[in-house]
Amino acid sequence: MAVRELSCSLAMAEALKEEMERDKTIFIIGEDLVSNGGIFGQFRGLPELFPDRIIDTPISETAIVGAGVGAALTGMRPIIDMHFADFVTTAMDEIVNQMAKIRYMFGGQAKLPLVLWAPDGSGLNAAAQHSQCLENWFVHVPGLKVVVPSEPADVKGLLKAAIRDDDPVIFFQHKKLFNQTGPVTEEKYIVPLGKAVVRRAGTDVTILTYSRMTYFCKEAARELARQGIQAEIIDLRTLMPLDFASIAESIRKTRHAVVVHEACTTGGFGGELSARITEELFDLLGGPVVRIGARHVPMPFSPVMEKYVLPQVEDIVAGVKKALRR
Amino acid sequence: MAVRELSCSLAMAEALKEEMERDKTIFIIGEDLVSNGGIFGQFRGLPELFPDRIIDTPISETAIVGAGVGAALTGMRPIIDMHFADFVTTAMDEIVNQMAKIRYMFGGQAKLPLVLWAPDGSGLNAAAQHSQCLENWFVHVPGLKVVVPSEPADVKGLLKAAIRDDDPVIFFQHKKLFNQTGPVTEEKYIVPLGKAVVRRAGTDVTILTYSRMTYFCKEAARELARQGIQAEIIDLRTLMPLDFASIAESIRKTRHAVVVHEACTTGGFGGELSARITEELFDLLGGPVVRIGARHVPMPFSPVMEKYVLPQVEDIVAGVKKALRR
Amino acid sequence: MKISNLEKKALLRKMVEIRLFEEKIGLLFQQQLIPGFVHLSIGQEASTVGSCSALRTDDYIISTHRGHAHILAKGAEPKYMFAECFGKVTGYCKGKGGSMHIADFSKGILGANGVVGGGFPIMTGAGFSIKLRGTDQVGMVFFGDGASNRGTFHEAVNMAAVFKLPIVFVCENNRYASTSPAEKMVAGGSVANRAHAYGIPGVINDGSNVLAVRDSVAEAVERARRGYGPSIIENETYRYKGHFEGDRQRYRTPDEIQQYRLTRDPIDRFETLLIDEGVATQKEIDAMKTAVAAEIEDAVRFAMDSPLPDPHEAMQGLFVNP
Amino acid sequence: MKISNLEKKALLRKMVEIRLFEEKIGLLFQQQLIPGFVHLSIGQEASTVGSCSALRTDDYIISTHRGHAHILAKGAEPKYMFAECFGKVTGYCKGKGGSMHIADFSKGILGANGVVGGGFPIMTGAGFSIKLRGTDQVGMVFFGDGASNRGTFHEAVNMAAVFKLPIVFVCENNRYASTSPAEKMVAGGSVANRAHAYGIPGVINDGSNVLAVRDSVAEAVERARRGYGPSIIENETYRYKGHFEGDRQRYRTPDEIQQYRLTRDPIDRFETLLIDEGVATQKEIDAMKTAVAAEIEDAVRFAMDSPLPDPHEAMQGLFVNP
Ligand SMILES: Cc1ncc(C[n+]2csc(CCOP(=O)(O)OP(=O)(O)O)c2C)c(N)n1
Ligand SMILES: Cc1ncc(C[n+]2csc(CCOP(=O)(O)OP(=O)(O)O)c2C)c(N)n1
Ligand SMILES: [Mg+2]
Ligand SMILES: [Mg+2]
Repeated sequence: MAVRELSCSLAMAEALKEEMERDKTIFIIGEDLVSNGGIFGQFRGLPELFPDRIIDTPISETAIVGAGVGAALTGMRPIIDMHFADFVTTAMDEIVNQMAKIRYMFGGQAKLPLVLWAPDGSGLNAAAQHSQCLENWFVHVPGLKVVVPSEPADVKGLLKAAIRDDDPVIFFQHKKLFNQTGPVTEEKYIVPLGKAVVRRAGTDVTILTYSRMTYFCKEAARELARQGIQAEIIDLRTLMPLDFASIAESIRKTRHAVVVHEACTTGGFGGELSARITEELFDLLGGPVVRIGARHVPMPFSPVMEKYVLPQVEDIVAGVKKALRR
Repeated sequence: MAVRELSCSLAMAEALKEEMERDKTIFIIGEDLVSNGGIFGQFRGLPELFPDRIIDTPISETAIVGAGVGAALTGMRPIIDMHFADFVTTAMDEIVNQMAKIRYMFGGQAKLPLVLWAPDGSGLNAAAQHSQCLENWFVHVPGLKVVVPSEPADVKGLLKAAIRDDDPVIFFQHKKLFNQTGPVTEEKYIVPLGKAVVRRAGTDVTILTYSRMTYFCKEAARELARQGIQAEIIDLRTLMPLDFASIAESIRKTRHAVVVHEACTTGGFGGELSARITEELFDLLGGPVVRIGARHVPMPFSPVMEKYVLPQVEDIVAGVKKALRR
Repeated sequence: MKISNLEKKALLRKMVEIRLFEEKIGLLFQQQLIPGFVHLSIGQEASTVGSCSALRTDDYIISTHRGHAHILAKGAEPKYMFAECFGKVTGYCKGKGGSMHIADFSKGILGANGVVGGGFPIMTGAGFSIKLRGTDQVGMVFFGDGASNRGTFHEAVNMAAVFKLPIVFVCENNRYASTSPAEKMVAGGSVANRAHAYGIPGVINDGSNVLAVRDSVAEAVERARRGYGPSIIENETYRYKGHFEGDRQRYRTPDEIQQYRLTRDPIDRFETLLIDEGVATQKEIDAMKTAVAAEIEDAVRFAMDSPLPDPHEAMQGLFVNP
Repeated sequence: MKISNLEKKALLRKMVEIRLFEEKIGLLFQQQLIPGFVHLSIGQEASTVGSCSALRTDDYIISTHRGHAHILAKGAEPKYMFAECFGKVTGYCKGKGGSMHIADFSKGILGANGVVGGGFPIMTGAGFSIKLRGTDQVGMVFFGDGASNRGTFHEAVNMAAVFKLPIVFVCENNRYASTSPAEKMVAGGSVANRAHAYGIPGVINDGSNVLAVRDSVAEAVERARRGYGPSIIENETYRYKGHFEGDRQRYRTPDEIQQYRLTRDPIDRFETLLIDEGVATQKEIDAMKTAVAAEIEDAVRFAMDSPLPDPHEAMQGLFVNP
C-alpha cells in the first residue's frame, strides 16, 4: 500500500477516525474541540463525522477528567483532551487518586479503558505555565500507562493501541511536533504499547530518548558520526510499560548510555532509566549513564532564555562525549 | 540545657509556638486545625495561644493553598496544612503552576515565604488514597524546596528553618512518626535546609534514606553488623536542596550505595539519587547503586498486603548485599 | 411516590440493617478487629434509605468515606462488606479497598471514595455514558455538607446542568464536616440554595423522615430519567457517632447528640408511624430486628472465618493488560 | 460615585491608551516581533478601566491571560510592558514572563495568570493577609465567563464569603470562552446569579458604559473595604479580536463583531457622552489621542531598543535563598 507523508496532527486525526468508526463507545471530551477542530487542529474533520461524540465542555478540568473516568467505568471508551499538558495540575486528584487507583482498590471489579491525551513540551515561547513535560509524575503513579511518541506513524499507531487498551493511558504529544511530517502507510496498523524502536543503529553509545528530543538526538548523532562516534538511538515511545529488554540489548553492545529528555533533569524520568540501567547492567557499563534534560528553572518566556534552558543538540553531543570519556 | 524526649507531634508544636511568638506574620491555614489541634494533634495548644492565627477553613484545597500563595505574596508567612499529603493532588495547580513559578516568572518581583505542610506515608492501613509518598513530584518542579525529616529534633529544627526560609517549602512529615519520640534540646536552634546527617557511621556501604525509612535502615544496619557489614546511614532530611557533598564524602569511603525510600521505586527520588551518584562518582563505585522502595501498586488496605508492598528491614538487608555483591 | 405496606416494611428493615451493621462495625473496630479508619453514619439512615429506594438496580451511585449505608441501601451484601472491612480476600475488593473503598459494580455501586468530593466529577462521566448509550439510567452521587465546598461540586453540577445529565446530587447534611459546622462553612445558608446558581431544582428535606426523602428524591430521579437534567437534594440529618471512630468530638456537646436521638431518630420515628398506621405491630418489628441481627451475626462470622489474602496478591489486578 | 470632569477625561484617556496599546501589540505580533501567544481585549476597555478606577494604588488586582488592560488600568507603564512582551531584559519580568505573565507588585498588580481561574485562590490569600495585617486594602480579581466554571471560582468565592474577605470578583463576560459561548457553558443564566448561592451581592453591568461599571464596582469596593465581604460584578462586554491573535473565529460571524463595534464601543460611547456633556471637545479628544499614540510609540521604541537578556540569566531568581 501507499505510504504518505503525514503530519502528527493528521496522523492523529486518522487514528481517531479509524477507531471511532470501528467502536461506537469511543468519544472525545474537552474544551474547544469542535469549532476549530482542537487548538492544534488535531481533531479537524472529526466533529462533522461524529457530531455527538466530540463534546465541547465548560472550562472544568476536574469534571472533564472525572467524566472520562466515570464514562470508562460504565461501558464507554473516552478520550480526554487535556488542552495543554500543564493543566493536568488542575485534575491530578481525578488522575492519580481516582483513574489510577479505582480498578486496583476495588479489587479488579472495573476497568478503565480511557486515554488522557495531553499536548506537552516547550519551544513555542509559551512560558512557565504552558511549556512543561511532566511524564515522570505519571510513571511514578501505579495504575497509569504513559506514551510519548515522536514520529507521525507512531502517533497514529500508538494512539490506536492506547484507545484499544483496557487501562488508562496518558498520551503526551509534543506541541512542537504537530506539524512534523513523516511517512505513514495507508495500511491499517497499530503500534503496541511497551515496544521501543531503534531509530539509528550504532556501536559506540546508546542514546535513550523520546518525543521531540528524538529529532535532536538524530541531529546530534550526525554530528557525532562526523567525529567518529556511532550512536545508537532508541526512541522509547512508551515509558510505562517500558521496553527494558531493547534497552539492555543495545547497551550490551555499546556499553555506554545517555538519556535525553526535555523534562527537567532533576527528578525526571532520566533518573529512573539511569538507575535501572546501573542496577541491571552495571558490569557491562564502560562509563556513567549521562542524563541530558532541561535546567532546573521554570520555562522562561524570552526565546534566548528558553533555548538556554532546553537541551540542545550540542548538549547531547557533549553528554555523549562525557559518557564515553572523550 | 536540658534535653527532653519529645514526640514529633510535640516537637512540631514547639517549633510553631516559638516561631509564631517571634513573628506575627506567621499563620496556619487548613481544615480541622482548631477543635482537636489538628487531625494528628500536631497543633495542640496553639489555637489557645494564637486564636486568630490558626484558621479553620471549608474543604476547599485549591483555595487553601491559593490562600497561602496570596498571603505570602502580600507580606505574610503562611503555613498551609494539607491535611493528608495525598490531597496535594487537589491543589497541584496552585502548588506547581503558581507557588513554584510566581517568583521566577515575574522576574523576581515577589517572594513566597510559605510552608506547605503535609503528613504523608503509609503504615496506618489507610489504603490507596491516604498512604502516598509523593516527594519526587516536587523535587521535579523547579521553585520548590522539599523537606522530609525523620527525628523529632529535626522536625523542630527543620520546620523552623522552613518557616524562616523566603521560598516555598513542601514539608512532608510521616504519619507513622507523630508518636515517635527522640531527644530535643530545650535550647533554641534551627536545622538548616540542605544538610544531611550521618545517623550511623560505617565503612562498607552508604545507605541513603529519609523520613520513616531511616528507622528501618537503622534496624537493617544492626542486622547487617551482625553479619559483618558496617553500613553508614545518611538521613538526607531535605531533598531540595540536596546535600550531595555529604553523600559523595560517604560514598568515597564506602564505594557502595543503597537508596531507601517508602515511595514507589519506579519514577521515585531513588532514581534521581542513583543517577546522580553514577554520573558524579562512577569510577569510585564498587557495585551498582541499589534502590529499595515500594512495589508498583497503589497501597492495598489489608495489613498483610500493605506490609508486602512497603520496603521491609529484610528488603534493605538484601538490597545492601546486592549492592555489595555478597 | 406511591408506596405499599410491604415496601414500607422493607424501608424499615433496610434502616435497621444499616443501623445494626454500623453498630457492629463500631464494636469490631473498638475490639481492634478492623484496621484503618472507620466512619459511621448512624442517625442518617432515613436519608440514605429513602434516597436509594427511589433507584433501580441498574442505576448508579457513588458514595463517600462514610459509605457503608449507601452501599447497603443500594443492595450490597453485608457479609462481603464485613469481609472487606476486615481486609479479607472474600471482601468486595479482595481486601484491597477496606471500609472507605467498597464497590459492587454488579449493583451499580461505583464505589465509596476516600477523597471528599471525589465522586462528583466521576458521576458526570456516568451521566455522559448514559446519554451516549441511550439508556434511561440515573446516577446518584452522595456527598456531605463539607464536600459541597469543593470545586469539584461546582464543576460537576454546572457540567450536569449544561448537558442535562441524568444525575441526582444528594447532600447528606449532617451539620458537620469533621470538626467544622456547616452553618459556618457553607456560605449562602444551604447546599440546596446553590442549585439556583445553576438553574436546577434544589430541595431541602427532613432527612430523618424516610418517606419524605423518598418522595422528594423520586421526583428528582424521575426528572433525570426523563431527560430534564440534574437536581440537588439536601437531606438535613445528623450523625450520632464521631466523624471517625475515636473522634474526641470537642466541637459539639453530648447533649446535642442526645436531643437528636430522642426527638429525630429516623428509625424510631418510622417505627412509630408504621405502628400508628397499622402497617406493622411492635411484635412484628421486634421479630424483624431479631432476624436482621442474626443475619448480621452470620455475616460477621463469614468475614471472620474468611482467609486473609496471600501477601503476593497485592501484585495482582493493577492492569487489565499488564 | 462622584466624579469630576478631570477624572472623566482620565478615564477616557486610559481607555484610549489601552486600545492603542492593544492595537500596537496586535500589529507587532503580526510582524512576528512578539513571540508566544497574545490575547487582546479590544472592546472591553470600559469594563476594565471602570473597575480599576474604583481602586487605590495599594489595592491588589490579579489578572488573566487577557491581562494587558487590567495591568495598564492599575497603573503599569506601557514601556516595561512592551519590553516584557518582546522578551527584553528591561521588561517587568526581565523577559521571563511575557504577555501572559506581567506583574508590577509596586502597583499592587499581583500578576496576570496563564491558568484560567488560577487567580481566584490566590486572591483569597491576599484577602486573609489584608485582614490579618489589619489594613483596609481591597483585592480585585478579574476573570472571564469561562473561568466562572472552574472549581477554583467556587472554592474562592465561598471562602471569601465565609470569612468576609475584602474581595471584589469582577467577571468580564465577553460572551465567549475561547470558542465556547457563555450562554451554553454557564448554567444558571449569568455569573452574577451565582452570587446568591453564597449569600453575597451579584450585579450585572453594561460593560461598555465606563461610568456605570465604575459606580457599581465602587460600591462593591466600598463594601469590601468596610469589612462586609465580597461581591461578584459581571460586566457584559465583548472582544473584537479573536481569542488569541491568529484565531480563526469560526464560532461567530464578522457581522456580530461589527454590530458591537458600531453600537456598543465603549470609547465611542464615552467620547460622545463627554462631548454632549461639554466635558471635552472633539478637538481636545483628538489631541489627547495623538498624545497617547506618541507615548505608545515611545514605549515601543524603548522596548525595541532594549537588550535581550543574557541567556544565563535564565538561571537567576528561582529562589531567594538558593
Ligand atoms: C479532598 C479531601 N479533603 C479533606 C479530606 C479529609 N476529610 C475526610 S472526611 C472530611 C469531612 C467531610 O465532611 P462532609 O462532606 O460533611 O461529610 P461527613 O463526614 O459529614 O459525612 C474531611 C475533611 C478528604 N478525605 N478529602
Ligand atoms: C485551567 C485552564 N484551562 C484551559 C485553558 C486554556 N484557555 C486559555 S483562555 C481560555 C478561555 C477563557 O475564557 P474566559 O474565562 O471567558 O476569558 P476570555 O478569554 O474570554 O477573556 C481557555 C480555555 C487555560 N489557560 N487554563
Ligand atoms: Mg457532614
Ligand atoms: Mg470570555
